[in-house]
Order: sequence, then C-alpha cells, then structure tokens
Amino acid sequence: MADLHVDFLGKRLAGPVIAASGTFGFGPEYAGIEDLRVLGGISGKGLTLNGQPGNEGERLYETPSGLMNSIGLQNPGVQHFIDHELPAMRRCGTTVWANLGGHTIEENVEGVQMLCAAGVDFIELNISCPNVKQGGLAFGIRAADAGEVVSAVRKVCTVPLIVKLSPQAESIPEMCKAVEAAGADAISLCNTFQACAIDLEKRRPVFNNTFAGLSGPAVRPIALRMVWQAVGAVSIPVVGLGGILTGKDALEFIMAGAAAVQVGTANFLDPKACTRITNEIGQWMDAHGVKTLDEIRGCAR
Amino acid sequence: MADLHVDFLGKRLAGPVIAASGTFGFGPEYAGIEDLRVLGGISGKGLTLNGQPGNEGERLYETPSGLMNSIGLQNPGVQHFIDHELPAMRRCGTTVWANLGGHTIEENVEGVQMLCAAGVDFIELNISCPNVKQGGLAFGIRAADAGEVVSAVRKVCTVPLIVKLSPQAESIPEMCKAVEAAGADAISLCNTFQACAIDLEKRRPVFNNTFAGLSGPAVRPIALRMVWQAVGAVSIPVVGLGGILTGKDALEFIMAGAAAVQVGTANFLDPKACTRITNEIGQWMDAHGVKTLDEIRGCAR
Amino acid sequence: MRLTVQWQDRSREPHAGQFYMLRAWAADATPILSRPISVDDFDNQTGALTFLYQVKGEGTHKLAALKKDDTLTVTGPCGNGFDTAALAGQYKRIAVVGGGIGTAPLLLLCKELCRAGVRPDLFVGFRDTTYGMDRFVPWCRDIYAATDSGKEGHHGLVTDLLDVSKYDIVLTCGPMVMMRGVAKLCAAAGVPCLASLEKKMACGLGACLGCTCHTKIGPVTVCKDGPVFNAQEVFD
Amino acid sequence: MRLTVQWQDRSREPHAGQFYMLRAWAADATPILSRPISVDDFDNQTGALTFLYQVKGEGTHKLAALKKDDTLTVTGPCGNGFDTAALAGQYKRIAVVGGGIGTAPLLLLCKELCRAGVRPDLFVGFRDTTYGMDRFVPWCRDIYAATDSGKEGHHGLVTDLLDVSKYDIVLTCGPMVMMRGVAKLCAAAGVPCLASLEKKMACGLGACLGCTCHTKIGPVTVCKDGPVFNAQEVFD
Ligand SMILES: Cc1cc2nc3c(=O)[nH]c(=O)nc-3n(C[C@H](O)[C@H](O)[C@H](O)COP(=O)(O)OP(=O)(O)OC[C@H]3O[C@@H](n4cnc5c(N)ncnc54)[C@H](O)[C@@H]3O)c2cc1C
Ligand SMILES: Cc1cc2nc3c(=O)[nH]c(=O)nc-3n(C[C@H](O)[C@H](O)[C@H](O)COP(=O)(O)OP(=O)(O)OC[C@H]3O[C@@H](n4cnc5c(N)ncnc54)[C@H](O)[C@@H]3O)c2cc1C
Ligand SMILES: Cc1cc2nc3c(=O)[nH]c(=O)nc-3n(C[C@H](O)[C@H](O)[C@H](O)COP(=O)(O)O)c2cc1C
Ligand SMILES: Cc1cc2nc3c(=O)[nH]c(=O)nc-3n(C[C@H](O)[C@H](O)[C@H](O)COP(=O)(O)O)c2cc1C
Ligand code: FES
Ligand code: FES
Repeated sequence: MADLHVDFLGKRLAGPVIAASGTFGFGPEYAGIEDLRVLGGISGKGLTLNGQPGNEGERLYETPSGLMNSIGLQNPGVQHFIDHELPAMRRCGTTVWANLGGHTIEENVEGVQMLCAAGVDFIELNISCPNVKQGGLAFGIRAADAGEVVSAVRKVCTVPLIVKLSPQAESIPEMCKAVEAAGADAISLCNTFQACAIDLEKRRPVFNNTFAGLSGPAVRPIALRMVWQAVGAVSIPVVGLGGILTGKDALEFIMAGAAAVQVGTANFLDPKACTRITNEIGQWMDAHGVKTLDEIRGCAR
Repeated sequence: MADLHVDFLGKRLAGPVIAASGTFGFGPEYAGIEDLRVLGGISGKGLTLNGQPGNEGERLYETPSGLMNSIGLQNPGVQHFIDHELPAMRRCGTTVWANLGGHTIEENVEGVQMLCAAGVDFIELNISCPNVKQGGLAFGIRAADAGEVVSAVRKVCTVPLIVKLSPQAESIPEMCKAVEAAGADAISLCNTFQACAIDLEKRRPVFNNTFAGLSGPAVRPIALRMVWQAVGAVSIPVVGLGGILTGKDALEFIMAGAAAVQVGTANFLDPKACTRITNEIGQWMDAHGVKTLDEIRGCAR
Repeated sequence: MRLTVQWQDRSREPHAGQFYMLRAWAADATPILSRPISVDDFDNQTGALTFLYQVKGEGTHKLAALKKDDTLTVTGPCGNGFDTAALAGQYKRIAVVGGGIGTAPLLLLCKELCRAGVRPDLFVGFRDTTYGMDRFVPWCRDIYAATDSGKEGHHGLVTDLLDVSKYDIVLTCGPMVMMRGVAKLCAAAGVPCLASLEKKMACGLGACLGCTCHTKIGPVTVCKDGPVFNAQEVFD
Repeated sequence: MRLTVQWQDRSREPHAGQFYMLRAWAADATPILSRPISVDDFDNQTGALTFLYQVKGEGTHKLAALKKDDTLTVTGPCGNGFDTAALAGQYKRIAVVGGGIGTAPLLLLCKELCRAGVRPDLFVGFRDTTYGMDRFVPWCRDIYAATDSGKEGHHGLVTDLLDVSKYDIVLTCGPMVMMRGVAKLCAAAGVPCLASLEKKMACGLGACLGCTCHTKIGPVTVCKDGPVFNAQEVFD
C-alpha cells in the first residue's frame, strides 16, 4: 500500500486529507463514524475572538452540484474553544488546525496568541471575514489588506501559520505573493464563492444577507484553477480545496502541486468522505505504481 | 398569456431570452428545431476582425453540473460573417447581436465599424479576450483597461453597445461603473469562469491552455450574485446569464433586476431550451397573475 | 410512504424522537444533501427500523423509488429524542400532540411511554383524513382526531380538542403553527411542553451549524441539541 | 447494445453515416452533454431507427438502462453521412472497412450501396470475436474479418487483408489508428478514401465548434461538415 504521509511545515501528517473548517465541527462529531487517525488533520469550525451567534434566517440552500451556506461564523469564541472543545479535538488522533477569523487586526492577533499558548498544531487564518474598519470589505479581497493582517498575526504566531484565501480576491497570484511576503508558512484555498439565490415565491433573496457562500463539486474546476495559480505564484506549500468528493478529485489538486487537500461539503454527502477519499488516493497510487505523494505532486505542471 | 416582450435600448424584443454567444452558432443551426421568433435575440459566435482557427487539443470537458470549453474564439472573421452568415442570421426573425472580441483596441474599433455599417441590431463587445498589448491580461480584468477599449469602441459604434463582462474582473461593481462611464448602453454578464481540469492518466491538464471556461448550472449562483451587484452598480440595463436552464432560473435573474437573460450551455442539454425557458417564464407569470416582466423586474432587491 | 431497513448496530439503538439522515442516491447525485427522517418504529427484537414519510420533493421521491435490495445510506440515530423513561417516571398524565406527517415520530413515543408505565392521550390533526391511527390504538389511552375539512373527527384544529390543564406534560411534533399553538396553551396553563422541531440539515451531526435555532438559551442545533426542546425556550 | 426508436419525421430521413444526439436523462442530470450515436439501421417502411452502441461510461450506461416506453430525446439526423447514391454512381468497386463498434454505421452504408447498385466488400477488425456480421451478409459481396487475438478470422490487423488497389474507393469508420492505416494505404495507391471521424460533441449541430477538426482545408466541424471526410484532407 502506498505511503500517504505528508511532511508539512515540520509536522508529519498521516495522510493528505484534512477535514475543512466549518464542515466537521471540532472533530468528535465524526469520531464515531470514521477512523480520524488516517486524516492529515482537522480544521475546526471558524473561531472569532469573542464568539458569535451566527446568522438568522436560512442557512443552507442546495444548488446544482453545490451547496450555499450562510452560517455567519457561529462559534463559541476562542476561550470557550480552548476550555471545552480543544481537549476533545486533540483526542481525535490527528493534527489540530485552529481556524480563526476576526473583524479587526487586533482581534486576530489576540486570538492567535491565545490559540498558540493553548498548543494547537496549526493556525489557519481565514481572511474572508468582513473587515469592520475597512467598511465591510473582507481582508481577503485586496492583497495589501491581507498583507497587513498576516504581518501582524505573524509576529505573535508561534506555530505554523496557514492563510486561507477567498476566491473573491482581486487577483489570486498577487494575493498569494502578498501573503507569502507577509510571513505565511502556507496557503490554503479556497473558501466559499460568494453567490446568490432568490426565492421566487417570496420574491426576495433566500438568505438574509442576500449573498452566501457556494461550495461543493460545482466549484471544483474553478478552485483547481486557483490552486494551480497559487502554486505557480509562491514557493510556500499550498493546501488545495473546493469541491473534492473523490480520490481522483484530490489527485487533480495534488498533481497541480497542492501539498495536501481539504474536504468540506463532501462530508455532508458522505459522512465517511475523508477516509474514503484517503483510501481512494491510496488505491489509485497502488494501481499506478506510485509509492509516495512526492512522486506525483505537481507532475501536471 | 403574459406579455413577455422587453423594451431594450430602443428595440422591442419578443421575449426576455436571448441565445448566448458561442452556443447557438449564428442561429440557423437551431432554426429547424425551435421557433426562433419568440426569442429576444441571438448573440452570434464571437467574432474577431480577421477570424481565427481556434484552439488545438481538447475543446470540451464535462464537470459536475458544468461544462468546460476551450474553443479559442474560432470564427470566420468579420467580413466573412457579414458576407455569409449575417443574411441567414437576419432571416431567423429575431434581433441580431454581433458578439465581437479583439486583441487590440484597433481591432475592436475596426470590427465594430464594419458590423455597424452592415446593420446588426446590437454589438455585444466581449472584453474577455487576452489583450496582446497589455501582456496577455484580458481587457476584462481591470476596470481601467475595460474603460479604455469601451471608450474607443463607443466613438464609432452607431448601434446600441452592450459590453459583456468576465467573472474574472477584479471587482464587478467597479468594472460595471467603468464600462458605464465609458459609454456602454448595457452590460451583459457573465462570460465563462476560468477553470482547470487535470487528466490523471496523462498527468497533465486536459486543455492545452491549462485553463478553460466553465459554464452551465454549476456557476448559476455565482453569476446571479454578479448580476445582482451589476444592477446595483449602474443605471444602464443589465442582461444576466450563467447557468440558466429553466424558466425559474431565468426569473431569479429578472427578479434580481436583469432586463433580459441569455441562455448558453442549456442549448446543449436541450436544443429547445430557449423556447422552453421562454414558455416556462410565461407559465409562471400566468400562474402568479403577473402580466408583464416590468411588474417583477428587480422585485427581490 | 413507509420504508423498513435492518438496523444492526445494537450498541446504538434508536429511540423515540430521534431521526436518521437518509440517502437513496450516490454521493455525486442530486439532491446534494441527505434527508432527515424520524424513526417511526424500531423493533429491538428483529432490528427492523421503520420510517414513515411524505413525498415532498426530489429527495423523498427518490426514497419512494427505492426497490427491495437497493442500497440506502442511513446515518444515525441522530438527535436527543424523547427521554421516555425519565418522562414516564416524572409525569403521570401525558398528552402527545401531532399533526400530519408530524405523527411519524409519535408512534414509537407512545409505545415507549406505554412500556415505561404511562399510557398517553393522543391528539392528532390532519388536513382531510387521518392515517395510520390503528397502529396507535394499543399504546394510547384515548385518541382525539381533528381534520381541517371536517371529513373525519372534529372539524377544526387539534388544539380545539386539547385541554392542557388535564395533563402534567404535553409532547408535540408537527407543523410549526400547531406547535406554537400548543406551546401557547401550555405556557398559559403553566404545563411543561416539549416540542420536536424541523430545520433543513446538512450533516445531522452538530458539525455544520446549518440547523441552528436561536432560542432563549442561545443558539442550539436542531440535529444534535434537539430535535426535542423545551417549548418555552424556543417559542415566545 | 441495441436500441430501437420510432422516427416519425419522414421529411428528414436518416441515411448512412449520419448520427443522432441521444439523451436518456433529464436536462439537469448527468452527464451534462448528450451522446452522439450513429444510425445503425433505418427502416423507411416502419420508421424503426436502430442504434448499436457499446457501454463505455455514464452516458451509454444510462442508455443501456432504458426500459421499454421510457423517454429518450433524440436530436438529428446530424452530419453529412455518406452520399451513397453518388458513390454508387461514380465507383464500381467499393471497400468498406470498419473496426469494433465502428462497424455500427456500416450496416446502413452497405445496404444503401447495395440498393444503389454496388455490393461492397466488407473488411472488419475486432479485438476478440466478430459480432453482428450475419446482418451484413445480404448486402456485401465478400466479408473479410480479422481479430487482434486471432480467435476468429485473420490473426492481425484488418489492414493486412485489404489490397486497396483492387478498389475504386474505400470507405472507413473505426478507431483512429485503423483509419489512419487505411488512409495511408489509399494515399500510397492513389485510391480515394472517405473516413468517418469521432470527436466529443456538445451541440451536434455545428453551433458550438466543440468538435472542430483542424484539416488541410481548414477547421471543420465533425458534427456538421462531417463526420465523413475525404481522408487525405484530415490525415497526413
Ligand atoms: C428532524 C427531522 C425529522 C423529520 N422527520 C420526517 C418524517 O419522519 N417524515 C417525513 O415525511 N418528513 C420528515 N421530515 C421532513 C423531511 O426531512 C422533508 O420533508 C424532506 O427533507 C423534504 O425533502 P425533499 O427532497 O423530498 O423535498 P424538497 O425538494 O427539499 O422540498 C419540497 C418541499 O418541502 C419543503 N421542505 C423541505 N424540507 C423541509 C423540512 N425539513 N420540513 C418541512 N418542509 C420541508 C420545501 O420547502 C419544499 O416546499 C423531518 C425533518 C427533520 C428536520
Ligand atoms: C459521430 C459519432 C458517432 C458515434 N457513433 C457511435 C455508435 O454508433 N456506437 C457507439 O457505441 N459509439 C458511438 N460513438 C461514440 C460514443 O459517442 C461514445 O462512446 C460515448 O459518447 C461515450 O459516452 P459515455 O458517457 O458512455 O462514456 P464517457 O464516460 O464519456 O467516456 C468513457 C470512455 O469512453 C471514451 N470516449 C468518450 N467519448 C468518446 C468518443 N466520442 N469516441 C471514443 N471514445 C470516447 C472516453 O475517453 C472514456 O475513456 C460515436 C461518436 C461520434 C462522435
Ligand atoms: C457549512 C459550511 C461552513 C463553513 N464554515 C467555515 C468556517 O468557519 N471557516 C472557514 O475558513 N471556512 C468555512 N467553510 C468553507 C470550507 O471550509 C471550504 O473552504 C469550502 O466549503 C470549499 O470546500 P468544499 O467545496 O470541499 O466544501 C464552510 C463551508 C461550509 C459548507
Ligand atoms: C462552447 C462555448 C462557446 C462560447 N463562446 C463564446 C464566445 O464566442 N463569445 C462570448 O462572448 N461568449 C462565449 N461563450 C460564453 C457564453 O456565451 C456564456 O457567457 C457562458 O457560457 C455562460 O452562460 P451559460 O452558463 O448559460 O452557458 C461560450 C460558451 C460556450 C459553452
Ligand atoms: S445539520 Fe449540521 S449542525 Fe445540524
Ligand atoms: S458538437 Fe457543436 S459544433 Fe460540433
């Protein structure tokens, strides 16, 4: 059987598949369903320093091969996470990725400090949060804004720092370069695609915020393009995600140069998706005489 | 039966559905299959001044609820179109939209002059073409580049000018404003989404150009979001498209404020898609006591 | 429509008020999400697990198209359900109130309550005609039915029939308007009331926060913290 | 697999070498594109239109799962096909060369040629065993078969059997390597050759330019300008 481990920012991941933030709780929710030790890690539900109740109204909507969500970063806050969720997350037997977002640079910095002190394995900084100081535009749209928040976080972050990009970035290559220059250890992309749906009977948008995030197989080809661009733009590792449902999908990202992949929406379509995809990658490698992921990573470029 | 006509830039369109460029030939291909007189118009295959043979290698690839294409703007050139295709296109009994792209501003200007002289109903300027003078970046990415080409074309364009936007624009609202300021009479959006697919067996991208354009139902929620943004950004009419397959899909765009819609990939899934969608819109209106499209256009905002 | 599957995992037996995420189609097929369906009945002798559902759209349509021996993915049991042992221990006069397909989870509830020593009164509301009532008879003290059309039973709302003051607790499952009405009666009479809620769900496991309900005690997930809640906490 | 449908439109009767776009699934179902399948046979008395196809992937799998009276969308007839009347008028000794499922469009071709006065010789190559050959017998002068495995007929390539110099024209349909081989033989012998090409298709109508083939005479669409081309123009 192929060797599926990934050396990633000084840690050894058991496999190339990491559960994506917001789709896997903090891990224990899936512990009774699949063996989480074969995963490369679990990225927990996105945290904000003080927690928030999330959005009112519709939160989920199905589209062709896609899912729209408007959870609104509902989370219990960093301290509650450290006290109550982190211990169980650690017991899942894989690496702990703390996914954090914040509306101000200060919030991000403070959250990162607390999480590093609590001993998470990785920080995944989600820069898709609307930046209240910048008039509601997300940090993740303009490269300069992203560089600023990443620089500030970098100064206090004592564990490897992954910056998770939004597909709404004005330019993926420029965004990647800015984030690398600001000190990110790796990049993950992409987050959900801003999208809209209208309820014909009510004659208004399905979601209270008008827009919501689209994920799932529908977006995979676009996400793969962005990952391809990111790998070409920077020399730090890139974690690819967006619509991955099968081992073959994951292999496309790896052949495009992704160090590892994340799996989100697929967990809802198949609660064993992360382990199944891991197995499918191994089976493909075995069938093709590929012994390690390094042999094929980036081979399509 | 509901009144489906649309008053658009001084012309009366029989219905709100226009066949999208590149998916409908120049019209006659579908004339034996459906009654084209119920359509609002036909946007012909994208032209370039001197024509081009299009891309080598794979041109089509299926993705979840989507289609990737890399036709590479294969077309016979403006003069050939005027001499050979335009007469038959006129006989389809609906408005003629000449879709034009060019690698330089001069090419666009010359093409528009010839097409206007030949008497097309509308020019749909496709600014997704890579701009050879700007190092290959499309005119449609930066608002300033788009403004420049639209201004130049505007000066010579004697028929209503619709500018077709790319979803790769850095900012849809800014792009819309620039195009409006430069003199566009209307905006249509969006063109295909830049995407990537990798052939695992060959271990290289499916398409020779690495990237290709994604269309179809998969992209609909993102396209609808962009149309919503466009309608909010400008006061000229917006023609919405991207993944429309049913009358209900089309109504979402109209309720978001689109003056009319275009239907592309759906023509391949159902060669009678344009007329079926037109009928479905009418049926929905009848069932809901809506007499004209003006009653519901933009009602979801 | 009724669907019966074999549930093998004896370490996690389903009980009243719990549900499963059902998927009778491939991971890459539509609809993209699995569908939550309550446990209608579970026979812990044979392992037969029954679901009762109404065909609404594509998902339930595909469930209905299942043929014998087709594969079906079931994830569960999900949710808290009713703690019938505790309820029967604490309350002696129990009313169970359901409406339409909301009666699905009530059969097992009545059964479990009955077995735990309290035979509940059942109140049901339907649009036109009642269905499946015969199965309730062995497990209930009295059954009161109402229909919107008056074709069967009381012509009107099920809440018309219900004098909550006669009960120590009311358990309800059905359309939101009905549950709201029941909760209001209970609040006025100071009678405790548990309601089983519905929300669109993605994971069914408490992992996605797609089914959050904002309550007086803060945001809760219907799939994991619920679907059974103290009605006074979720309705105002 | 064989599929027969009723073709009503007598104003547009299909002929040899043409094809239809087939869709046995909804517009919003996968695969997103319809599938091109050649006319295997058409009975202009009864209107029975037959397709012969190999199950390759999802699309042909769904075709194979069709049951009697299921709906199927067929768009066509598409493409130029072979102008058998003209061919039989101009050429007296005609060889028809097919491989594998590429023999599908050849039955009607042989039939039409025969009816137009020229009984062609048929050369077929298969992997392991021939199939469907009995149907060709009435319409061909001689039938020569080769298989890769040697289980049946000549052990080797169909081109081994073919002496193109004996013919006035060669018509071919099958795998690209085979057609290339046939075209090369013909080019060397100065014998005209028509080949029926395959490409992925979206519209089948000449509207999307997805099936363009770059030839010596410029870009052509396989679906509308073809699928039958002068082999010297498409192969080098
Ligand atoms: C915890 C829980 C338990 C449930 N138990 C049962 C059960 O035992 N039997 C049963 O028949 N149904 C039950 N439901 C409802 C069932 O899940 C929905 O009817 C089903 O998901 C509809 O899917 P669909 O694809 O058939 O219809 P869709 O195409 O998704 O929807 C068709 C119509 O039904 C409406 N609808 C969709 N989801 C729901 C929902 N969750 N509740 C009410 N209306 C909805 C839609 O708005 C739409 O108008 C339960 C729901 C939950 C949350
Ligand atoms: C003009 C024309 C006429 C045809 N006539 C016939 C016919 O009479 N009978 C018949 O069996 N087939 C015919 N084909 C081929 C047929 O269209 C394909 O086999 C079919 O589209 C495969 O679809 P699928 O969804 O089953 O397989 P997919 O999942 O699309 O593909 C499965 C495998 O088949 C390969 N494949 C896909 N499309 C083609 C193709 N066009 N040609 C060769 N390999 C392909 C793929 O690369 C893949 O390896 C014809 C094709 C064309 C263009
Ligand atoms: C319900 C839901 C909640 C999500 N919440 C978060 C979040 O809190 N933080 C984050 O960075 N990404 C979040 N995401 C985005 C996913 O992590 C992932 O980037 C995206 O869904 C694309 O991957 P997928 O197509 O595999 O789902 C969420 C996605 C979904 C569907
Ligand atoms: C095969 C194909 C060819 C296309 N060619 C053109 C073109 O020449 N010019 C253009 O402006 N858009 C072209 N498009 C884009 C469509 O007009 C449309 O903008 C896009 O496909 C999104 O709409 P849809 O999802 O309804 O197809 C093409 C699309 C497809 C699928
Ligand atoms: S459905 Fe995911 S948390 Fe309830
Ligand atoms: S398939 Fe569209 S042009 Fe041939």
